[in-house]
Amino acid sequence: MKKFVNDPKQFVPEMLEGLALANPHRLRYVPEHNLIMRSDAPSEDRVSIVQGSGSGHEPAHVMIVGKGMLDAACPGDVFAAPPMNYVYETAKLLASPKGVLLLVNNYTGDRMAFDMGKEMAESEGLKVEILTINDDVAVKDSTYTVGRRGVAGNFFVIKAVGAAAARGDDLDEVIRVGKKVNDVTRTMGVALTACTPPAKGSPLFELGEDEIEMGVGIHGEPGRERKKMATADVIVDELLEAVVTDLPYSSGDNVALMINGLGGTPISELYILYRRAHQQLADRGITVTRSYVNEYCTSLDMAGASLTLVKLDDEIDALLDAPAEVPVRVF
Amino acid sequence: MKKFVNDPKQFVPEMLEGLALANPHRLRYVPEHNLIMRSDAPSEDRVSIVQGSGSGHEPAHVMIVGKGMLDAACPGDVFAAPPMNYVYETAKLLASPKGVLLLVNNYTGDRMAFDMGKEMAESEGLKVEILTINDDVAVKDSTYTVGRRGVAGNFFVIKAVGAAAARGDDLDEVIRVGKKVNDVTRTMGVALTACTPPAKGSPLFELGEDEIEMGVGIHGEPGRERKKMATADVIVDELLEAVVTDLPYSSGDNVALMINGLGGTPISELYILYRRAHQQLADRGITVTRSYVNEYCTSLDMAGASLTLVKLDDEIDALLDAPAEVPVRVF
Amino acid sequence: MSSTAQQQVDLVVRTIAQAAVDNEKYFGDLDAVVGDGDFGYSLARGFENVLDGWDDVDRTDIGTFLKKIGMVITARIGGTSGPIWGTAFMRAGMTAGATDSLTGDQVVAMLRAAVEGIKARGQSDVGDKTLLDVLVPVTDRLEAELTAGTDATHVLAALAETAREAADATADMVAKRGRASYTGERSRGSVDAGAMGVAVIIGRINEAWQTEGAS
Amino acid sequence: MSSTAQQQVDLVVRTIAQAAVDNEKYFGDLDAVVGDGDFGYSLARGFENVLDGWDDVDRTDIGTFLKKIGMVITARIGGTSGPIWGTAFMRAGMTAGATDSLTGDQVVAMLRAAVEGIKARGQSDVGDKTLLDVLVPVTDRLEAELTAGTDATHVLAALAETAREAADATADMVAKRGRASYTGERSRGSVDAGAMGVAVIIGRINEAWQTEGAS
Ligand SMILES: Nc1ncnc2c1ncn2[C@@H]1O[C@H](COP(=O)(O)OP(=O)(O)O)[C@@H](O)[C@H]1O
Ligand SMILES: Nc1ncnc2c1ncn2[C@@H]1O[C@H](COP(=O)(O)OP(=O)(O)O)[C@@H](O)[C@H]1O
Ligand SMILES: [Mg+2]
Ligand SMILES: [Mg+2]
Ligand SMILES: [Mg+2]
Ligand SMILES: [Mg+2]
Repeated sequence: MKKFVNDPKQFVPEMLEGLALANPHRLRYVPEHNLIMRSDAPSEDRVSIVQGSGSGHEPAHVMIVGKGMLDAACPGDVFAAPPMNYVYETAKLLASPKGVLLLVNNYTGDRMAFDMGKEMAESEGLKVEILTINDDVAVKDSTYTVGRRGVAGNFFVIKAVGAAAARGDDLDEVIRVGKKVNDVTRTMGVALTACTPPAKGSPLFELGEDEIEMGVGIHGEPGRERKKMATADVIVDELLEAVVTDLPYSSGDNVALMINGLGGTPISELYILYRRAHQQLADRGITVTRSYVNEYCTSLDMAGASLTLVKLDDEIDALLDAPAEVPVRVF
Repeated sequence: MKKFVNDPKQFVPEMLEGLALANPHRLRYVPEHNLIMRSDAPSEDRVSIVQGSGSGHEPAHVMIVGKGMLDAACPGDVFAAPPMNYVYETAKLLASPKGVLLLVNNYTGDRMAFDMGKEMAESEGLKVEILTINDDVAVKDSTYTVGRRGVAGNFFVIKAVGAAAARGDDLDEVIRVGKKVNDVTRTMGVALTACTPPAKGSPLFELGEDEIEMGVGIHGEPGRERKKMATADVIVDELLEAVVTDLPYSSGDNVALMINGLGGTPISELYILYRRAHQQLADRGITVTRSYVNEYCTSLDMAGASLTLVKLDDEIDALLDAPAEVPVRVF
Repeated sequence: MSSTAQQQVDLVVRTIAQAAVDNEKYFGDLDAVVGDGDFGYSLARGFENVLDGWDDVDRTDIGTFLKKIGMVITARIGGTSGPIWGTAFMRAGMTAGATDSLTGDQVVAMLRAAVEGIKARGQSDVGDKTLLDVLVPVTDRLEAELTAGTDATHVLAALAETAREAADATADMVAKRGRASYTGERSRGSVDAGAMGVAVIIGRINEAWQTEGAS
Repeated sequence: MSSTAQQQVDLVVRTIAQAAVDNEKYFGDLDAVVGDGDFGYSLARGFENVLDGWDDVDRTDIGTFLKKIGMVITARIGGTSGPIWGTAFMRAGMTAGATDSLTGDQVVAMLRAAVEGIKARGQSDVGDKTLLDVLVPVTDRLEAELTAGTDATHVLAALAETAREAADATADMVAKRGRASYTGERSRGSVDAGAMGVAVIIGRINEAWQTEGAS
């Protein structure tokens, strides 16, 4: 394993400390609970927005804590949901009379930790709700499984509820908005290589020199199928077909298109994917009116990408357009 | 080679096309000359700022064309300086009565192409100047070599001259500002893995499983020495020692600190490097008042990072603080 | 048995904790096959915490002791395993209650309570390819051996055998819970990490019992 | 020679172009050792352009032809090689002038002009571990062989030999120009990509001449 790491057990705390040092005025780091929060949160006038999940998906979620986005992120270790206690302590620190909204990607561990943390916080009289995000079309939803995973599409839900909270919406309204965005958001990813968790020290799975994993999860979970490596255009077409036909998105729709890098793929390649997706959507009569090409929700150093569509209406468009200010930035 | 590529020869044009599709109102793409320019440039009231270099360093430079930064980027193929004709055509398209400033990283090929392009443009009466950037301390400067390379520090020069141009400064003044920033900017990089140029299809060099390359160039050129892999802190300390002692930066200085990812390293690891650098600078009495942690100048998919310091005074701080709006963004 | 019950519980819990720490890499590799590879890390970090605070855990009675252990685990282990394993210990402790001694029947009742707790917390059941597919047959075997009057040493050897067989058998199952479930049919062919983890741990308890527990 | 001079120039330039295209991978690998690996790609793309427009290049006279080739190269090849190789062809063309025939002395003068152009453009000289370290000894050898009255066929074989030896000898040098120069002492031990490129190309010209040029 060649990574910039000291003690793998300190990977997350050291990253959070670095983040806090780089953002002294905006962020507060609470080491006891692995917590990154806005230094001016909570506010009496605003629902507090909290996202929790395993680490290893940076910039999600600790690096999108800021005005118009998250009030706090409550990460666990790499790929592990945060322990219940962190959730509970975070809810307490972010308590606002308008309530706390916990955003959770749909994974068993995360849901259990947040359910338990919420119960504990409620037993102390706090107003807390949970909103689950599940945008991954790679996983077939059925009553026999735990349902679809939450992946890069969570960015749009966070952006929308962040904007709604910032303008002072009530908890119910913030939840309505978040559910609405989640309902029209779909994602599928592809891995070219496996990622290496620092504590494991070796790749999470093996992909042959000419193999790719279609529908991979953001924790390196296997996807729909292992395929032969193909050109960028062929890969985009397959991702797009799966995503478009799922909602479905139809001719006449306006959409946001996100090409999200999984950590090891340079932005140059992401734009090659973007090009094809934009063109193919146009051919289907679907117009991209908002575009997002960058890393949003990664899987450590995995080479790969995911494609997300959000069906837009005026309400969602305005929420996505609202200003925000977060640590992951160029300037 | 597993990359999102179609025809390797079309790597750069397809990337530029994707970039243009994602930024329809802000950017203009001129395929004949591989050119990305602000759709509202040139302006009579502003010096036009142009950066040219090989591709493969994205977001530099095509993705930082925008208000307050570049008016145009004139890229060559991957790692190859643009042909002289592109430079010449770009200078013509960006011609402003206030002049055109061509920013060039200090490499033989780039300097020759820009010198020739400038001569051709001048022979048609255009006002064109060149400013050379050379921030890499890994390369020992001497009269026997072509001097230091320009690497990630070019971001700060671009930001400063972009801000100066935006407020209407004359060409001489813009150049003064750019030189001033270049003079107080120093960088050194380290590679954990080699990068794979799409046209080559295999890694540019071989690094053993426990080897790293200290002082690597952004084109995969070998650096100061090949070393054994070490912890993040040990690596930072070595980069920092080389950079700090070079200018030198001294106790009492305020600096901007950039940890730049080389393409294959996730932002989580960059913050682990940032943490140590910030702390070690504090120990030396040097205060980080501006921080930059992201990918600015990459080397395709190379895993690695570079560390840049800029010594700040009020003038430079104000220029770096000025607003800008570029395609590489989160929102 | 009354004077040594807490010591025996100590031995069992300590062995579990030590096994979790010792097998960090192995458990992680098991989880990496169709999961996300963090099972070993999560368990090891959590039980490291248990060992670190070992001497200070409240030992007023066995019930309290187990509940406290469960709370440390829930508080410190992330992923799915924190809530699952923490709930198991807490439920076992609640069932044991304020006692200094344990009968075989009580141990069976404690295990049943742990199993019910996991099912409720994980919305899972036997056949979902989880650690339940080891815990339940092990509990059944314990009950049967006690009914048959087998002595403690042989009971534990029997449990270790059942656990290992049951863990191996998870290879034929399709995961319906946990991250492995996202892979559907592709989860078939490899054993469940949690199930094998429990089997390895029971094996270690058996060994420890043979050398120390019977004293 | 006058009726075939343009044909011979065509043969030489076409052979250079074809060699550049054919050796894309090899030249790239040479450049990857201490450079950035794009030498093969740059040269191949540029000379592909030359071949694509081959029939339409202005052949009013030899000087014009070579200058036009130089302009295509400069316009289309990026990196260091575009300016360097383009300048070389342009200077050779300027020295040839508006002529339909070429003497041996003229060819030497053209090569000297190309060398001076490269030196000026690259601020480089013999000993810097660049293609000059092949071009200059090759030109010297040409002059010597012409003085000795050697016939064209044997001259070319001699040049190919000199080129190869000179290219091999660059392995002992430390790069003072180009990207390889950043590595200082570490550039010693491997041949210069541009130097070896020129040697390979001269070898190809020699072969082509033996089969076609003498006709
Ligand atoms: N819903 C569930 N109910 C019971 N056990 C479960 C459940 N989900 C997962 N498990 C068990 O937990 C193990 C995985 O634990 P761990 O790796 O910590 O969780 P995660 O899936 O969050 O990474 C699985 O091998 C399985 O035995
Ligand atoms: N300043 C120079 N003068 C003459 N030749 C040079 C100079 N710099 C480099 N070269 C030659 O060019 C070759 C590299 O060409 P190329 O790979 O296209 O350039 P780059 O260094 O820009 O990637 C070197 O091997 C060397 O022979
Ligand atoms: Mg996990
Ligand atoms: Mg080059
Ligand atoms: Mg797991
Ligand atoms: Mg080169």
